[in-house]
Amino acid sequence: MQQPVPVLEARNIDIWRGGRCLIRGLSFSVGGGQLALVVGPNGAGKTSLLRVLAGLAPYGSGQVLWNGIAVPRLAPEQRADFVYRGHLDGLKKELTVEENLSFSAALRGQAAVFDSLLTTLNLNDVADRETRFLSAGQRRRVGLAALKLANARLWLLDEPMTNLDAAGRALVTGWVDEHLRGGGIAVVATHQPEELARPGTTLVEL
Amino acid sequence: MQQPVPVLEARNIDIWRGGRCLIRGLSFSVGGGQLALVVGPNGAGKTSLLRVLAGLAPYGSGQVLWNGIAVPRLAPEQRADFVYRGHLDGLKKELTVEENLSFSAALRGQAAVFDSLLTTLNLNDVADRETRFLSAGQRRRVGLAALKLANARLWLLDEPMTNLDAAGRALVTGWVDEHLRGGGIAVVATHQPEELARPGTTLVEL
Amino acid sequence: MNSFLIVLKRDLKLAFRRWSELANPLLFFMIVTALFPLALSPTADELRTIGTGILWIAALLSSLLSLDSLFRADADDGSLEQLILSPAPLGIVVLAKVTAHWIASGVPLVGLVPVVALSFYLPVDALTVLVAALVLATPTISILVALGAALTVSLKSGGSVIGLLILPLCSPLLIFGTRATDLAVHGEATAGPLYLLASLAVLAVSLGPVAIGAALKVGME
Amino acid sequence: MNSFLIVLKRDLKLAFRRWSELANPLLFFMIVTALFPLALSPTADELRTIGTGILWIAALLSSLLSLDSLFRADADDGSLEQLILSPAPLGIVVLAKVTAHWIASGVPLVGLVPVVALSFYLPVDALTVLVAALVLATPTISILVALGAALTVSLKSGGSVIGLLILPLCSPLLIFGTRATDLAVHGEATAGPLYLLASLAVLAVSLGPVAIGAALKVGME
Amino acid sequence: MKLPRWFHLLGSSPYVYRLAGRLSPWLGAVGCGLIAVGVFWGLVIAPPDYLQGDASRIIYIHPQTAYVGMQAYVVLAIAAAIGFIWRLKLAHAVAVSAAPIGASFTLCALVTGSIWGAPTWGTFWEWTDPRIMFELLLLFLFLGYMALRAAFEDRDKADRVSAILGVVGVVNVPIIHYSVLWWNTLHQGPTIMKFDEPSMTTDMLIPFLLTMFGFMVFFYWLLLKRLRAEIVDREQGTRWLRELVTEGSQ
Ligand code: HEM
Ligand SMILES: Nc1ncnc2c1ncn2[C@@H]1O[C@H](COP(=O)(O)OP(=O)(O)OP(=O)(O)O)[C@@H](O)[C@H]1O
Ligand SMILES: Nc1ncnc2c1ncn2[C@@H]1O[C@H](COP(=O)(O)OP(=O)(O)OP(=O)(O)O)[C@@H](O)[C@H]1O
Ligand SMILES: [Mg+2]
Ligand SMILES: [Mg+2]
Repeated sequence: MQQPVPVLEARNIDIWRGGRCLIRGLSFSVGGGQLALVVGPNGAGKTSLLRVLAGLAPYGSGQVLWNGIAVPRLAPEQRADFVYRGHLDGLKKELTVEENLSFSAALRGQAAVFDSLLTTLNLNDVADRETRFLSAGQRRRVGLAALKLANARLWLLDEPMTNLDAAGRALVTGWVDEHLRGGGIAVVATHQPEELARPGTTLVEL
Repeated sequence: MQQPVPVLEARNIDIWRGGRCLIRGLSFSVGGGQLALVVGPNGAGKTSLLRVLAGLAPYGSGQVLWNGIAVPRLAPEQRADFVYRGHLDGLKKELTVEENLSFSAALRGQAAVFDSLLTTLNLNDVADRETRFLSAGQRRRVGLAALKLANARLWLLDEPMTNLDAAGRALVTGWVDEHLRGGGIAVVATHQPEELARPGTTLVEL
Repeated sequence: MNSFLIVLKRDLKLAFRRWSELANPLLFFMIVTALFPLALSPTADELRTIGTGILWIAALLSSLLSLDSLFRADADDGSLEQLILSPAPLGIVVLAKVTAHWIASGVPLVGLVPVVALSFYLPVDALTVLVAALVLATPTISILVALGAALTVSLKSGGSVIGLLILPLCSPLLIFGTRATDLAVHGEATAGPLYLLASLAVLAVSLGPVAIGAALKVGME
Repeated sequence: MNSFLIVLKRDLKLAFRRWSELANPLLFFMIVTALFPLALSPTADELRTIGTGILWIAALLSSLLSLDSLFRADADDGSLEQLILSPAPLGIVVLAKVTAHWIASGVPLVGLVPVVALSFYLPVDALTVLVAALVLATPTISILVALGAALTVSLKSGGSVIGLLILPLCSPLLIFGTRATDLAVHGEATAGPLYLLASLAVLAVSLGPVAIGAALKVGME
Repeated sequence: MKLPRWFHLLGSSPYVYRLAGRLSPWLGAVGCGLIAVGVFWGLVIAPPDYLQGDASRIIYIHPQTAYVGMQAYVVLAIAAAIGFIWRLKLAHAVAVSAAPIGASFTLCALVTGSIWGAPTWGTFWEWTDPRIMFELLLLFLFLGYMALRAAFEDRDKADRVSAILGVVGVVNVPIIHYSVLWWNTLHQGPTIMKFDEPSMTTDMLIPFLLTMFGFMVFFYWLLLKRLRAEIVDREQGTRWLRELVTEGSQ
């Protein structure tokens, strides 16, 4: 039941956190090749929204649909379409960069070929260092590598530019472009939309 | 033995991390009312440098002097001149925002009057929420409040703009201005120097 | 199945990377069992009588040690989120993690216990039963421990609640384990309690992972 | 002095905020002491003979429980950095933290032990000595525990092997403590071991904090 | 999935609240009545047991409390499962209200049991007796369920997490029931709850059954009363509740 063009759709959803309704009746939809930027002040609910879209958190009313299927009810293999990178980088401190990457790739049934990737991310000389010894930005870069390796169709990114230097930010912008050109979808929470915005971007303001 | 104009000075210091020499023979000095921006790609050694300046990490050769005294040998009360905010926000998850702030203020012998502060930081309605329930940016804002409360003369800030929305970033810029105008010193590691740079800024490139 | 192996490999690697954490339960076990003769200074047959009990309690406690850290670490660094989101079915992932925990903590224990048992003057021919009982009991303990850890993973401080939930659930294992060992020491038939332990293990391993997975999912919300 | 109170207040607040972590050692203590009769099913005077030993071991173990969490939490969320950088002298800060740890874990234990002791049929007039011995021993234990925690704080993996190596250091306390209690049970003079415990406590409290502070500073580099 | 209408009705708090309000007095009356009659019959009319003498008269309390305690856990587990699967807050409310009642019944079973044990087995307590162990475990499960709930600030989360514990724990119930058959225990086997001829004289059987059903109804009465309190607690500030309070009707 997969459509030619994938669609992520939110039909007026409410999101509650700690007994307060953060987001009420939010609706939007992004299709293949489209980018949605989630913007809003600190504490507006961007992270909460992304977690809901990823199926990590429950939502009050309404529906979140991926190709017409409610997200919480997606079959495991359908979850392979998703990749979510949040505030936490999800790396094991005691494993080296390579071990971390090959694990996350293997778990998604992807081949773990990332030498060129590490080069572009300028991580070559730390490839076999335990990630707890990495600098903040290097850790973010490893996270980005995992994102790339997943080659999923839907990217859910929470402030991907955090801790990155100019080169890193440019890289992310380039990747998003590429991903969209390849018919992928990206939902990105950011405080600097100008870095990613382009004509045809859906702006989700909270 | 305090001079009218405080000075932080690095005389060609080497910094080693994990057996590699990150920074070799670095020298610079910032005096009252001056700003030093530490810039460089991910993994260049900005955090390491700041930790050295704060006296948290040892350095190979050379000297780091605060008003002529080697930093590691500062007397406790002289350490009161310093405040360091790193990648970690140093908040207790189980304590509320107010409890965290009044503790860090009290520890530095400062009065804990922060109502207006919380208002400017737009933290009023989360003031008595445990910080583990805060959003990333709200947590950073609490860290900034602690910075302000410390009213120290030397600010060592590691990417203070992280996770902050536009308003928050503007606030930080304003605070730095104010601090410098008051004769304070600020050493800030950042990936977006344009946000803080001003004429007379010392640029420490790694 | 494949994802089972992947997660298992990763967790084992982690366990052996943090060798210290791996050695932790063993060390704890040895020290506890060592402290008793120290504190009680019992005679040989006193020791023999209380020995089995001490062995089992020490084994139980030492496998409870690693309890809090079982999912907490993954939850704190965000890799639990990634595991939940991964296409691999969560039950499998959990089973793999628990298996790893068992291999890393349970198996060495099973290897160590007979040695200590001998130092407690337990008869040699009781050892096989002791080991068998441990092999049957430890998986259940691991599952229960994991369940407790999962139920409390979202509480920033899991500790006591888990202890509260899990130790009572473990007490039958303790009782029937010691029962079997005692019977063996006195050279009587031990089938009864062993069967019981086995059935409990089957029950735990078959039902546990799904429940644990559900608990983790709710916990991460 | 002032900063001592500030840190003490904060840590106590934390301890009582996470009531579970606070209850943890107590619960552990109760459960351990409960498990023994369960596993050994001893007679009254058997229980009396092994009772003191069990009490002391349980007390020791339960105060070791909080070992890992003593500085680890502060190290992970960066507040240890802030403490080290604060104008307050580090020795004082450490002393405050350890005191808080003692108040939160040691004192309730001291309150709980006599109850359990009675359920172990210990004579009532031995209780005062038991409590006195505990009051003298627990501070030393807390200091040693803190030292272990400080030494291992830089091992990110939270492995507390070195920490557990502190346990042997605690064994003298165990020995003299049980000794005093046993003497009291048999109605003999208990001054000797008590003096020893007292002097050990003085030693630990006077030298400990500085060493711990140094360990922490090195650990955070 | 598609659910029948009554299911949705049972999902609406006001409906259930009123229904419970209407039912509970009847249940209360019937339950207490049955118990009173049964106990009177058992203690006064029925003859003492030829083996155990008057000690056996505790048979009109102990099995009932024990059985109802187990039943309470089953109710808890089923409610918790429904609440978890269909996200039905009311089901969770039922589970929550069942816990303390079940705990107290189980405690009664343990106490009366050990009281009964003193004369018949010559001991109050036998650590290695499976039935006693697992019954004790049942008590701990109830307590653990409540403790776990207490540890969460967010009620919704507390519901869903504790539900899992509740469902998992239900395996303990059949274990308790069949423990007497599976392992040789001091405890005597099924006397009533077995399908062939009950091994008990009718003049003991009748009061036994009377009290048994009495205690069951009594349990549901308590359950409804707690459920209403729980609903009020959960629905604070909702319109129907405010109207209810203002109009002051039940
Ligand atoms: C602490 C000790 C005891 C505990 C924990 C205990 C527990 C229980 C439990 C859980 C049941 C319900 C079983 C079921 O419905 O499947 C039960 C039933 C019963 N108990 Fe006990 N019991 C104890 C002691 C005794 C003693 C000492 C006697 C009498 C010698 C006794 C006689 C009975 C009888 C006659 C039943 C009804 C059996 C049936 O119809 O299934 N119990 N007990
Ligand atoms: N404990 C350590 N052991 C080994 N290498 C380390 C250790 N700590 C840091 N490093 C290395 O030192 C380099 C500098 O780290 P540092 O955190 O100072 O970089 P940074 O400039 O702050 O980078 P970022 O902009 O990403 O924050 C990195 O390459 C890192 O891998
Ligand atoms: N578990 C919780 N309990 C109570 N309140 C919560 C909880 N989680 C989040 N919140 C609140 O919900 C709001 C939204 O949080 P969220 O992290 O989604 O914001 P955000 O848009 O990501 O902010 P930022 O830009 O700082 O990342 C915040 O005000 C936060 O305090
Ligand atoms: Mg966010
Ligand atoms: Mg850095």
